[in-house]
Amino acid sequence: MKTVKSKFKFKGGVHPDYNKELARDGAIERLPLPKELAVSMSQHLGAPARCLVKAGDFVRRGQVIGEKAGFISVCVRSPADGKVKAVEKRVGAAGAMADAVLIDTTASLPEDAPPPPVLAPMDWSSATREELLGRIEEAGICGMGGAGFPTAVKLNPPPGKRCEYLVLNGAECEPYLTADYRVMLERAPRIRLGVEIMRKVLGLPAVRIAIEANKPEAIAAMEAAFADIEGNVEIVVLPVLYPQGSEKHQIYATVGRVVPEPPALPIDVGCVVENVGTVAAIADAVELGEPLLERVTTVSGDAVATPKNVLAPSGTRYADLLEFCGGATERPAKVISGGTMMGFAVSSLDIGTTKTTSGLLFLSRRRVFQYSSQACINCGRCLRACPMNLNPAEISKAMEVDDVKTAEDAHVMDCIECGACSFGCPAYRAITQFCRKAKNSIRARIAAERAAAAAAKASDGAAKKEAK
Amino acid sequence: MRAMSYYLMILVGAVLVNNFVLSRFLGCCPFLGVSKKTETALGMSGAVVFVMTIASAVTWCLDHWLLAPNNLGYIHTLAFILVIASLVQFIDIAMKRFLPPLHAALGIFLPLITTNCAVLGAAEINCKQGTGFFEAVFFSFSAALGFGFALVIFSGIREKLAHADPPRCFRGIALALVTGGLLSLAFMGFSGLVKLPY
Amino acid sequence: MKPKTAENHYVLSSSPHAHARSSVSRIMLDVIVALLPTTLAGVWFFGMPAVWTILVCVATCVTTEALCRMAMGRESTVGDLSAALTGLLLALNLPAGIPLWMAMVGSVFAIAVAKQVFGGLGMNPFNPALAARAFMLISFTGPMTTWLAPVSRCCRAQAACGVDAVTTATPLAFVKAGQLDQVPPLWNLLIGDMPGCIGEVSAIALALGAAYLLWRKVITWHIPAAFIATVAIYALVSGRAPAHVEVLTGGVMLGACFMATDYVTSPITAKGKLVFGFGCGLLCMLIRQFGGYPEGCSFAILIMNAICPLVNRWTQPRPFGAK
Amino acid sequence: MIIAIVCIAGIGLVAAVSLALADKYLAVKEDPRIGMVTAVLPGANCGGCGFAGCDAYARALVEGTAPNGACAAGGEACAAAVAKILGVEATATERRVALVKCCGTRSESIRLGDYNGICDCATAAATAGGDKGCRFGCLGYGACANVCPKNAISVSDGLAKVDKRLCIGCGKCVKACPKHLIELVPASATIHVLCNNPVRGPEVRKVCGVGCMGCHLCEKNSGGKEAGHFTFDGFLAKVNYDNPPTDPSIVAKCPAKCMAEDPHFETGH
Repeated sequence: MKTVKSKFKFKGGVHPDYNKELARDGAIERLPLPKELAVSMSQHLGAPARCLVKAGDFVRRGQVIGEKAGFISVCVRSPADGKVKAVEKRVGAAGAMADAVLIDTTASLPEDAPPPPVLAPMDWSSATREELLGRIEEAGICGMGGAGFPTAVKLNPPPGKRCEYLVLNGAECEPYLTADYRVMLERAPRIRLGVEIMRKVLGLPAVRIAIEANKPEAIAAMEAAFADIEGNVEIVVLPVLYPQGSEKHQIYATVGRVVPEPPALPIDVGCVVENVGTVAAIADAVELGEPLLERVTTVSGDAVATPKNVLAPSGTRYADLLEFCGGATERPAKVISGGTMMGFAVSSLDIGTTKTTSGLLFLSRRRVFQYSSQACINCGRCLRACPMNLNPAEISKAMEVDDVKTAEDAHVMDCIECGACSFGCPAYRAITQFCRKAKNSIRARIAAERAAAAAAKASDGAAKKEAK
Repeated sequence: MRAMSYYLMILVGAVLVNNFVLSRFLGCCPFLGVSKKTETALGMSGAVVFVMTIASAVTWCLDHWLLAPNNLGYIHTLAFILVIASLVQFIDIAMKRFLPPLHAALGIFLPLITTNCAVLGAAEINCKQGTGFFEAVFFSFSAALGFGFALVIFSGIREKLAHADPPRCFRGIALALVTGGLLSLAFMGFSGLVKLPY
Repeated sequence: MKPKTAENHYVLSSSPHAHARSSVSRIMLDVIVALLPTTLAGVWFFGMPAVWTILVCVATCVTTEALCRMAMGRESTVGDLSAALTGLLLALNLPAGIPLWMAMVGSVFAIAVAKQVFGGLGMNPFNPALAARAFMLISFTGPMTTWLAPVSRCCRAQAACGVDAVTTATPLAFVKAGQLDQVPPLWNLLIGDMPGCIGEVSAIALALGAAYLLWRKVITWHIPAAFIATVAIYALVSGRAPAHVEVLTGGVMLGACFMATDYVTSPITAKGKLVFGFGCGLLCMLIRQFGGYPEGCSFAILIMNAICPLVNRWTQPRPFGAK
Repeated sequence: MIIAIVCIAGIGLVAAVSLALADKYLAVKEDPRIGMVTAVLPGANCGGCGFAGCDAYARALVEGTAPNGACAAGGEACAAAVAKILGVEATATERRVALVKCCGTRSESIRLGDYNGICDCATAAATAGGDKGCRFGCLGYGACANVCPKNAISVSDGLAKVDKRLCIGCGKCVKACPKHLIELVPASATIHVLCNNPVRGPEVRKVCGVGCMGCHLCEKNSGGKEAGHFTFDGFLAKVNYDNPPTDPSIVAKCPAKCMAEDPHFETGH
């Protein structure tokens, strides 16, 4: 085990105001069980879970209330005992509609209610790889860094691909957020255990723990926890630069490998990147039999009375989190689920947290810039800031007149939507949003083409059948 | 060596100094019509280079072997138009057969070369200057290159302008004409670069 | 009736929710600040005529911009300072003794024809100030090539009293005529004690401004370096005149640091900027050596402005991870 | 003079013969109907149909990838001529026009927040689900208006409206709307339900003053269920456009005020 400085620096990147001091020093606090939970069926990337309960049902803590619906999907378990008040379509933080199960946790359970399901604690050193993967899957674990990719899928590389490096993402480059930082400080032994389990699952890859240089305490905590570990394990100290936490850039910064364009994945260059929080959750799921029902969320922002790092069950309504942190000191002008660079502005505090809600920010009017954008002056700041080395100016200009083809030719599909371009734009253009618009319309077009091809094939087949 | 520098002078003169579009204002129709996309502009440039070189060769022969010996110089414009028009039709048919993608890209603009004053202009200039065959063909080739050069540059600007937001009354051709004027202004900088009669 | 809004309504916008708080007007202000040294030098050397030219150009440009936006029914963009900057740049590219009405016509052309017709800042394919200069050079050839001799210290007082200034030829005209011995010594070229446009004479002041822009990260080194290096190397190879004469006269410094680096009309990529600078330098020297004009800097930049979209196209960056 | 005439005639003859040969031996076989269709189109190359010119539209028509009748310049006569060439009967189906099934203007519907971003419906909808309280209603950022080839759609007071007289029923707006609330309806239908929200009445009332609550009064007033003028999706009434209601008095009786008689501009008939 040694600590090294990152030898590879990617091009681009920006330095936003981090504002981490607001919540950095607050130890993780557990939220008392809220009266009502709004548990979304779409807490992860991929197909939303299929809801198994209906209004009036009683649910137990840990009970599966949404089953995995597809290969890229994870199950959803109830975070608490209670009665289902309703199952309804709700807008999630990211703006998409999904089924949400509203659970009244104050309802008293009937006497004949089944006992809560129990996952038996496992001895990871004697368990087989398949057993461990099965546990990770049934615990409902997905990436907790933000995207929410199902972890069991990620830890099970397709045949022919081998994981050579396990990269632990502790960069937490998003402003305001300190949840991962606190987990690294307070739960270092769990992370160590999780890493050992993942190494076993992945076939003993080398381990790189990536932490930005502005978190010396976290580096020290990880050094202490991993001091006596066997094998090729390094803590890589990354320069402070946004978006250091991006998967591709982290792989480059730690291992020096470059992930090719989509649809290539990190595993194509022999790497698996996992967030530190996810690793701790894996340890809990295997060793304690504790499914992923709660997570640490940073509640911060200048409109919050006492910013905190809160351990809250998923489905906790934003309003409850705000109340736990002393309420708002003034009317927040903007509420953001996630960090300021990639988080989602939300329209209501009734939305429930998910497995990927790393932060909840309440910003006052002073911290909110409302832009009226001007014409692009071609200054090239976005080009220099883009960590993917794209030409965001060109994309935004093209998308302003709905010229999707030009945007596609400018490789907009490589865009990671980190927001570095918009951050520095002197004309206050919504470049990232234009990129998102381009990506969405290209995805829609591809989906339509696929559907049309499938329909043509089907009708072709039907016609042939008829002919026969 | 001297011949080479002479031909270089012809080339520079026809491409930069007396550019057909930007200085002689010939061939404005395809210049405005086919300059919305650089790919199309490149195709059109290729077509013009091809047509102009062949047309000047044919018209030179026509002028020197048929018209001049019979003292028919006064009908050369008429004869040239006839020959050029049928030549372009022929190329149109052949291109449709052998290069369908290029034909599709040039679309309704290929027949424009039929009535393109640049082609006729090159033939006329050759006729008036009384140059030799190779000089005449090379001049036409250079002039067509100059036309293509201007067209490709202009198409680049127009692609950029497609993302601009001009006042409504200037959208489309009006803006293209203003841009062409400014481009012509910029090319004034080349004036005097070579001192040749044409 | 007022739109109804929910009780707790928040700002809904796409990420990022943070901004570096830079702005277009701040950038334009930086360029104007960077032009102050050479403006002051111009005023020092050419006296009151320079002051009037600058004031008229700036005022006309700003007024034209306001009127154009009004006519187009769009919000005024005078506040972004780009019109003021165009006016200043145009004035710095004019000889001090130019009749003021001509400066006015040029300013109107710069803003109305070269900029607002295209939709305003960001859309114009040609640098407005340079387009106006080329327009004036062709329309008013005589006044545009009549150069005031710098007011030497002893007769500065006289000039202020309205005594007719002396007209003379620029160093590049001497070079063109092969009279290298008439070119002022290096020191004069550096401080700007020579005939020429108001803003192009003082190399030291221009270098100071360029350094400020580089420090503020408003411009990158690519275009000025490529431009000046090409001019210098061409001068060394061709042997027409000493390299320092070619670089320090005829607006190369002003063009390389302030005109060619205009964001809107120069390539966006680093590679493209190098190509652009090289092209400007080469064309400038070709026009100087073979062309009809003694100096070719502004035409060279204008022509490269025209080619800029193609340069951009051919120098698209390769995405991180792309083959 | 004679020599000149002979000369020109000779040149013309040579050219004509070579062109004729070229046409015979080099010509590309293509569907002759393309030429015929091109001939009946106006030839103005206006691009109003959404294709690069009349030739391209003719090609698409023959290939069957373009709807007949998209040529506004040629009008119905042109469409009929095209239909004749292509062998299909001049379709007897009547003209369809787009209808925006929402009447929740800014003053009637609740806004959840201040949307600050690019003016595009799908993009706004992807930002926190859009700023409109009603998740089914028109966002008013004009995605439909942007794709309309005839400029028949205008957005005012946060609501898109279709000018029936200009609409050619091309259906581009239907595809562009992220809320799927634009429908092609017969141009002759005059009574419409302008709401797209299928949830329960009280929920609708929370977000919109003119949302359909599914009270079935329109059905009752138009002759009951048997008359079949309306269908219901959850708590949302839908006009059955195969059998549209004709009695304008039911409009005023709608308690939710989400019905309208020929809501957007006059018909132009």
